[in-house]
Amino acid sequence: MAHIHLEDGAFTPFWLIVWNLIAMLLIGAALMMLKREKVPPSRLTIASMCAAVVFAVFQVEVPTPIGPVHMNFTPLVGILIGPELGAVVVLIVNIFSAAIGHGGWGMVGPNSIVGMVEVTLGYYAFRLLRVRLRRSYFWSGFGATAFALTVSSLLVVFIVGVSEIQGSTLSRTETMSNMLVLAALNIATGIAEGVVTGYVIAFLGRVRPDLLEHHRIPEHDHPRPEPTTEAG
Amino acid sequence: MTRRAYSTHVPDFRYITYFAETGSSIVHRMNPWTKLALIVFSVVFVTVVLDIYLAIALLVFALLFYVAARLPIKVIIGWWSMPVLFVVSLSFLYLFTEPGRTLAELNLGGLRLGITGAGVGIMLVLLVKALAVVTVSLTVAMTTRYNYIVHMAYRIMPGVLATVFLLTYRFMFETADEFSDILDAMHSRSGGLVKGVRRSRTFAGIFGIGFVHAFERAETISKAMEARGFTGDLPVTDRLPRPTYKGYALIALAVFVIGVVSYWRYFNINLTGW
Amino acid sequence: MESEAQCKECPDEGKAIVHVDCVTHKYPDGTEGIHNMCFRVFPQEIVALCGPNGAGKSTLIEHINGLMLPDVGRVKVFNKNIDRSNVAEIRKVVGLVFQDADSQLFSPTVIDDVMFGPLNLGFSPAEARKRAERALDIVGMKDIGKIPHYLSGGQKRLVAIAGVIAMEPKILVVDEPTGDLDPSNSRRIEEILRSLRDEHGISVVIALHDMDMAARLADRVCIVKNGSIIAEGPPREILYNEELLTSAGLLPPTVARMFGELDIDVPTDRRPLTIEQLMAFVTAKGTKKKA
Amino acid sequence: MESEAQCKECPDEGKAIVHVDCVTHKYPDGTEGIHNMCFRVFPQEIVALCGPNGAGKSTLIEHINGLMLPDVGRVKVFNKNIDRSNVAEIRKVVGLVFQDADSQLFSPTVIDDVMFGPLNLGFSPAEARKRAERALDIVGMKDIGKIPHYLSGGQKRLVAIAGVIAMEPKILVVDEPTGDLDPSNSRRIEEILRSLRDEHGISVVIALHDMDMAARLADRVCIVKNGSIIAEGPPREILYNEELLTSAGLLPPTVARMFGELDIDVPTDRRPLTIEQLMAFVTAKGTKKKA
Repeated sequence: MAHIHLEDGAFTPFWLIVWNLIAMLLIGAALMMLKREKVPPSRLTIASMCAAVVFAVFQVEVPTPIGPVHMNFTPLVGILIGPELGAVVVLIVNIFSAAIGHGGWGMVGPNSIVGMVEVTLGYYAFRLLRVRLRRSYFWSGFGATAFALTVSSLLVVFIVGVSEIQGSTLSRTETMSNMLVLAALNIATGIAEGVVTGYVIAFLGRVRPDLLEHHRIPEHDHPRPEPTTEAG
Repeated sequence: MTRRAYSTHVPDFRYITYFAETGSSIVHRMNPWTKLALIVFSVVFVTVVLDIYLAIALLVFALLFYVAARLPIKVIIGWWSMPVLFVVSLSFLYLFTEPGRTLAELNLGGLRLGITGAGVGIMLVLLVKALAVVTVSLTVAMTTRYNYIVHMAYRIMPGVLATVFLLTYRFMFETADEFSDILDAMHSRSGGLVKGVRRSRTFAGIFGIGFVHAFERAETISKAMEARGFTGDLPVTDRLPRPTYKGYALIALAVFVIGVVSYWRYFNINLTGW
Repeated sequence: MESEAQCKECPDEGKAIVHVDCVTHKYPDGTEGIHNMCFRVFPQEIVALCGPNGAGKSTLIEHINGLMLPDVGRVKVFNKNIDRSNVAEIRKVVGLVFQDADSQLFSPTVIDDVMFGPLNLGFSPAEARKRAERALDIVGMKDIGKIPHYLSGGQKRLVAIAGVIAMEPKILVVDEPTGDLDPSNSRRIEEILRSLRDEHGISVVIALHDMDMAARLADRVCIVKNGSIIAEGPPREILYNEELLTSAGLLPPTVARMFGELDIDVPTDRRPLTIEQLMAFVTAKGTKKKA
Repeated sequence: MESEAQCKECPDEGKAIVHVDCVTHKYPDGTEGIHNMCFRVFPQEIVALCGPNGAGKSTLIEHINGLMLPDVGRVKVFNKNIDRSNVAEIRKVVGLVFQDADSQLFSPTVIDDVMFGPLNLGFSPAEARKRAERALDIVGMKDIGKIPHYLSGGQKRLVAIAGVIAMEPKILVVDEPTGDLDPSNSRRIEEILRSLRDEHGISVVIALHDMDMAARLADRVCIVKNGSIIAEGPPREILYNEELLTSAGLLPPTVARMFGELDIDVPTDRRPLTIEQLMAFVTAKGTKKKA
């Protein structure tokens, strides 16, 4: 659950502008690619529903021994609808989250960067595992998600550490070491989310294989039968 | 009839639509562009300001704004639980690590942790700032009709983004219902998310089914929309006028305030001595 | 899609405004939604598609509106083949009301929702509003509160119907309109469909498994089973064929079952379809036997 | 919740296993789901809650299972007040089948789904599987394929019921079980509910707006309107009270309407509730008049 839960007023103006500008550039690139593709309305509807689900899941607290955490599902969204539409979804989810105080408005940019890293890594890692390495749905989903969320958790530490918390006298290294405690929790959650995502993908692979059509293993290329029992 | 909120700390999203479409307070009648400017103002304000008293001043302003919109106080307090949770959980470590006078000591099995005054200070400032901005943005959300939001979305965002934004807004209610239905069904069979975590397959099944249902719901809605001629852009019915001169005056005032507080911060002038 | 110039198995019927000719549609998972299906809609009629859950009613319905395109065969509406290029035009003529009313209301206020269709057809907001108000008037929901989420199931369904009527279609296709509604709302919807046929000249296609409703409402009944229409004809014929209905997983309407027990011999076209008609027989029987 | 020692308006009935005493529940937006409601469930009976959409049936039902707690008043199950501390225990005794079967099946396979409840109750996987198989047997779905998602609407409902039966509740609460089902599936569910009462001694609470089904199935009928029970009693009394039913937005069952037209005077307890019983009268009438 890599998400910077900082509210407005936490970052200095300089870094706020820097992160938001980077986010805008990335979103701009995603939108350009979408424009070239000419997305049909049905895909927009599905992307919107993904955004709504991610938003809903964001707000469901999962109790763990260390404290409540929430799931993310951004790598899953990346796997299902690709990094370009995934980037749009991430931005929209962050806008709505900001509107209800789940992270500040100024954090929409930094959080979108984190989310876009997750959808992109999720998508390509899944492709790699599934199409190239021919892992099962479960392991591909697990691996892609755990990897994407580990990277993004570290990215959160980096972003917060570099930007500093206004009013705090802690140095960057001290801030980062503070954040690393949280990152450890996030990575642990990320691995748990990997398991859940793995099952969700295995589930989708069985009930709605058409949703994963774009990750199909090319048939002419030495087909190997899907193991009959998914992990677990 | 509404359902319960499916999450313990987020009130029913329907409040937003309900209050926005049925209210007629002075804030409801305010030009939406002016209200949007107020959100921007409060975000910039809390970013520039470090002083807790100024942050409190903004919170007071935000609450007056909320009250002027004639929205129930109970609702905003419910919404506050989210930012409170996040600020506290994230700045929790600062309580102990921020250097300063120790206010109290916590003894955790031999590990002694001191809560410092500066640490408490940081947490309070972040909290007040967060509540102020959240109050302003929710007040705007709960007083602005959907049609105006459609218009504004298409004016400030690229088409694809605006469409996804607006459809997501619409689908939030669906997914909220979907998840509360599933969670209800689970609770009624003595299940719980804690038990679910131990049996990760069931736990995943709950999210998996939520996802599949959401997808299928999206497909149905998409069909229903296409059946009624939807081609990718939502129709915009109401055009928004520009803000009135009162609105411009308010925006100008906001800009002025930002100017003053920035000047204060970056040029170290003692304003309170005026 | 434009393979056969004339479908061999489906007879050509000049007067029909919808021709579904030998249509087969497979779902992505390989299951066949409908198979080699022939179906016609005539002007100003109410035709009921009756069949159990999963028989293929919804798949057929979505073909008439161009939401699905056939894998094999073709669909013609007003003598125009539906294909990817003209679905937009087809949807002006064929209105579709889905089973799940919840999924059809996507605007925050009722009037906005009903205006959605006309606006997409290119009407000005003012004209769209006029059409929406007219449609809400037809379904008797003119003075309804503003927010669809707060409507009851029945009201939602009525608004969903209004949303389609506002587009002023020539053909209205309705999927299971009363499944989850209480009787007074069901009756209201029946009346609305009748008035659309009689006063607005609209043809109505309605998917159903409530055979009592089919008996009260339909001018023609088609029995759908395993993706095909296995029988069709006037309700007095089809709905009295118990063997046919049970083989399709349906039950004859209550009236037909009771009339069967009465053991009266009448010509097909005098068989009762409503309780009132049935009671006339019961009373007459009493009287006759008394005499 | 534990305010009044004895609710004044609801009479104390010793034999009842569920007491809903003067319960009011307000939704967060201020609308009242139920108001000052009194409701009882007795051992081994089928009680039907009849009312139009939005009358408060679902709100009442969710109180019996502890999914909702009353704002005012109290709910007792087997003489135990439901409160936050004992909902888990209550749910062992009261099983709840929701209206929307889709949202109730969240496990990857049918058997997993049915085992979900028993596992939560702390049974070993082996015991849970045994219970699940028994429950699937009761609903006649033992040899069903594996993935709930691919089941038809009727099968999903049956699995949902099995999922609750597997917990071996003493009271089964079912919300609108047949709304979207075709007649053969509806009949099957009716039979299952009857056998649960007769063979397993379970009390069944069923929310309905299909009055024909209420007539066939219920031992007792409660009419729910605007969040209160406005009348209750044996079906032969309540379902023949046309004025009462129409005032609540319901229609008398077909059998009652037809019997009304027959104009025969019989004591209340001989009024027909099923088509078969009605036909006996029609035939008798013919015979009597002939004689």
